[in-house]
Amino acid sequence: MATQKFSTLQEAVQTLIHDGDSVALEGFTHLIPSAAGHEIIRQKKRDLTLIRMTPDLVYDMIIGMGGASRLVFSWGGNPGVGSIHRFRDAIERAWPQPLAIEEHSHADMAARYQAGASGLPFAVMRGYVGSDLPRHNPNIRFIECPFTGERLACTPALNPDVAVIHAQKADRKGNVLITGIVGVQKEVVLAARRSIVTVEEIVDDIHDHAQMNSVVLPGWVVSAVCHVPGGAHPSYAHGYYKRDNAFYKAWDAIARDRDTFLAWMEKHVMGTADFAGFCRSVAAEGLIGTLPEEFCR
Amino acid sequence: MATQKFSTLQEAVQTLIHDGDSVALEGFTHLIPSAAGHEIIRQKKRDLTLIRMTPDLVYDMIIGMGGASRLVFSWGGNPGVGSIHRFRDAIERAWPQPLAIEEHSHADMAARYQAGASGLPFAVMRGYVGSDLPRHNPNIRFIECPFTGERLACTPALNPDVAVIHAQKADRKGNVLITGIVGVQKEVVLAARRSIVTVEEIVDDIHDHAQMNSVVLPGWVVSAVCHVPGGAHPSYAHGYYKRDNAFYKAWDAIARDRDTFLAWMEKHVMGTADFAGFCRSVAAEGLIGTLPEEFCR
Amino acid sequence: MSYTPTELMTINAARKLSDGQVCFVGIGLPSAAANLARLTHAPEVVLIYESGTIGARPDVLPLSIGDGELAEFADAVVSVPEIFRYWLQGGRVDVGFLGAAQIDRFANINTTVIGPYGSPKTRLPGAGGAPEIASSAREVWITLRQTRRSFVDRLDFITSAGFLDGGDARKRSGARGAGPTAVITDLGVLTPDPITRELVLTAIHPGIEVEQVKAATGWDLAVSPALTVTVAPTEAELACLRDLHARTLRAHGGEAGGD
Amino acid sequence: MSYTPTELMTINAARKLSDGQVCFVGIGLPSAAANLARLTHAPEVVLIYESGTIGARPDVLPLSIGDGELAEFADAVVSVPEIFRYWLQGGRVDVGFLGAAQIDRFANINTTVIGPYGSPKTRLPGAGGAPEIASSAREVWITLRQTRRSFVDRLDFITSAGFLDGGDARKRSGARGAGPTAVITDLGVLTPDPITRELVLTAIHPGIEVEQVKAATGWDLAVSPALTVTVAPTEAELACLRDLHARTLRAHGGEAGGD
Repeated sequence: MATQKFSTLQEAVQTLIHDGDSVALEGFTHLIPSAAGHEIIRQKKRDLTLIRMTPDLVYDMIIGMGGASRLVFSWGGNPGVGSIHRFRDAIERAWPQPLAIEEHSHADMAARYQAGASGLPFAVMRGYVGSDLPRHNPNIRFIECPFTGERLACTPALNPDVAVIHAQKADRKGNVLITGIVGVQKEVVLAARRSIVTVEEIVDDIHDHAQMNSVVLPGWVVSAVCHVPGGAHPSYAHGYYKRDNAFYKAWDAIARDRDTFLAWMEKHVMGTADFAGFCRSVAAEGLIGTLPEEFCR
Repeated sequence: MATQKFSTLQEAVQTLIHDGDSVALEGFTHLIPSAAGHEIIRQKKRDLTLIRMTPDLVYDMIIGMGGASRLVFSWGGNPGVGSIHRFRDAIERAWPQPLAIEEHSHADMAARYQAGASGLPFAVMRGYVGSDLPRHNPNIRFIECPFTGERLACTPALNPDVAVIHAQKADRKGNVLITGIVGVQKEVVLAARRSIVTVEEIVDDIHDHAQMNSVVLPGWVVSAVCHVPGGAHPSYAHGYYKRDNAFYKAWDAIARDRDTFLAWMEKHVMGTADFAGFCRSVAAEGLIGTLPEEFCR
Repeated sequence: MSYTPTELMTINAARKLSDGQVCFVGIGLPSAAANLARLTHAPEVVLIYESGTIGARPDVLPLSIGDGELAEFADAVVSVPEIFRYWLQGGRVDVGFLGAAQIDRFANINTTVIGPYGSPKTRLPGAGGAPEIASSAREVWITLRQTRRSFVDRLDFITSAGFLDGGDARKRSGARGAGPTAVITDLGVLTPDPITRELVLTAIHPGIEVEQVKAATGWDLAVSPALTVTVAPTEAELACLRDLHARTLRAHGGEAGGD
Repeated sequence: MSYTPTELMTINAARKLSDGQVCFVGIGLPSAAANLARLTHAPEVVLIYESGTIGARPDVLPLSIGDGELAEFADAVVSVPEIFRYWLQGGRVDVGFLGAAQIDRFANINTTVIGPYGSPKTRLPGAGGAPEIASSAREVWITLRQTRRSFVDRLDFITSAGFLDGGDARKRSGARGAGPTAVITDLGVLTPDPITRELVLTAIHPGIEVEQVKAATGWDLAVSPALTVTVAPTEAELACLRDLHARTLRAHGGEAGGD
């Protein structure tokens, strides 16, 4: 039963993500599933509703390549660098196609995933006080506490069709271990109908690596586990490789111009078969700074 | 700043728990703060509202000694053994005084602590469907989801005046490490106005013992840390000593009869100065089975 | 090979669990049965205890719902709020396996009080996790000894919903899941009638008479025309269960767990 | 010793933090200032980042809000839902320390959009954690460079509440906490008038002229009659900040963090 979970990333994306799906690639700065994002682009998935607290490079790529018709998010930028230009171009000038947006705050997105993971239809929070966001988002409403009469914000639970995360380790039964900044990795998988987990390493038994209260996702809640070493680059995987800050900076120039962006994507993503190919391709241009060398040969 | 946190259990109970307070001693089977319960009895605290998911021996003692006027709970029994007789005697026959009860389910109590820790006035859950509990508890109400119209249960947040927990380790800054079955230990401390943590061991620096994602309560959220080795007995402290099942069984006979109970409490709790004294006293009758010998001499 | 009524009940309850099912386990008899299943035909059954242990594999039976043994060999140990929110309410549980003090003809459960709530004749422990297990798990199994005191026509207090007033009452209540699909006792197995949802005796243990079961039931118990007899415990099942109890007894210093 | 406007701003922001305060830190300038405070006069300041790191003690400045450096030396690393629920919304934060793209005369913050929301002139990154930091922390400090483009009379979009329309508008809104009690810029420090809640220039950095500040403000900036001049950065402060930036630059392979 458990061993059927393992597949290549190609197969997992093919089988589990369909045109028109709502898809959440999560990872809060740490463990961003970049390799899975590339594969979604290679397979030309279309009309996706992309969900993510912090759309950054991975969504800039998908949006710029025309894969998304809608974006649900709370902060869209290139952390420490500036704007993400494909995201801006889509919102400001509808290129390459219009992108509908649904915008929340971080606290709210996290609460919405929690509600989704908890089988609740909505999340309650103290939020958006005085903010203009509720004026532009009909999914932000307000209710009264039945005990105190206080006014609280509420929003619908997030239950993506597919959750995609990257993690450090999985074992042969598909149990997944996440360490360090864990973000909303657990919540998004539990909230989603299907899930893909890419991992740095497959180990024999997760119990040899996990402490009693470690963040572990049992294999039976995960749809597919794919072994993709380096798959979070240019984000990082604690204990494996560091954040590739130079790559984030370089992205600014790559994505600023439509043609430069398209040419770069054609060459390094569409023109490669998988993430290892991508790594070799960009490494040849000196663009990968933090991945162990064996991924780039 | 941080070092002022450390005190004897006597001082902590004296300073932080007042007559009439709502007090939550938590620990889900594991890490039950028994020594703190004894000290509350020794100091003859009165008119307490006791809050606890699983009132067992520790609350049977306080209730039987007349310390409580109200109990908020979800399951009251002697796990694996049967009834807790002082609890029953108080509810069924108002001895030694009437005990008002407010009764919830486990899922609800846990959600109420979460709401309390989260600064929310109420908790929402799918709960109590078809149950008679809401008929007898005006604090269980129902609301409609503003998005789907579904009917959901809601209850007020729990914010005890004082939380009391037991944990494995604290360091010199008062940072607390909890491992194993963590129950609602974190939530109750964060939900409460004040908190007392008894620990097995004081270590130099918690970072030498905690993993990155361990359950750690920073010292600045805790009011008092007291070094009370063995202080969870007859419950257990993972990594230190096992649950004393024989003691739980013995309690059935001790507490069944009012006079036997009172005589036992007078001798072993009121007649001893502290938890170490209690241990020596009951050990002399062969009643302690799991604590390391040094606590019983 | 001879066996006790409790062994019979435990083994029959254990047989119901399939490999790979996710079971939210109550302490006592359900825990003994679930672990017996895990140690026999269902090695990959996922046992969740409300103390926060997911995929527990205790070597001996826990005496309490939060024994260290449960945490030691679990796939994950999470907080109690999380276990109820993400795992039970999240809809991840196939089977809720409960004990009970009393049940009625519609498999509603009372673990709260006998007599009026405000002036009880007998105060029972209370709800614990049961109300939400009963309404969130895909189905519920109940195991308890069958007597006129425990199988009553009408409960003084419904703690956890079975089929409420029968018929489609449960469905209308908003409870998720199919509700109690089996009640396994020391005398036989009761299952709800598909229409009325009244518990019907559908299987009887070897050597037990129907009249005996009726006499141990506080209402006029219907008997299925297709009544079957359960298979007697096998030697392997008995040996495994007795080993488990013996290990438990040794580990707990004379206290048998799970019963 | 000479210093840059950014150093001036960072050092003045750092000075505001007291030892033992709990500070929810935004990335960039707030993070640089908070860590400078920790490395100088406030070693026991508690830094919380929205990535879930509590009591972070980064040796170099993080470039992103979730750098591994933040987790490595933290007292606790919790999930993102937990950091917002238990720690921020739970009311445990003394100071929310924010950057901003734009603020207005009542210290409201815009990080969402310039121009109409539906057809933006410039799309900014969005809210992130700020709306709830601004309404949940006991007080809020904002740090940004002062220009007519960033200090505007009226925002196109209020992302995070300052004093809204001024007066008691914030109080009436249900926001907890005192709101923005200080705006630290490269030219001086602005604080809200106790009655109108309009930002007033209450301190000016050494060598800066009042007219210069007024010229960099998009509304008719009021100047406090008790205007003070801030103390120039000390050698120790500058040395510590430059060390921090140099370490950061080395660690990030040429990328300066926190700016």
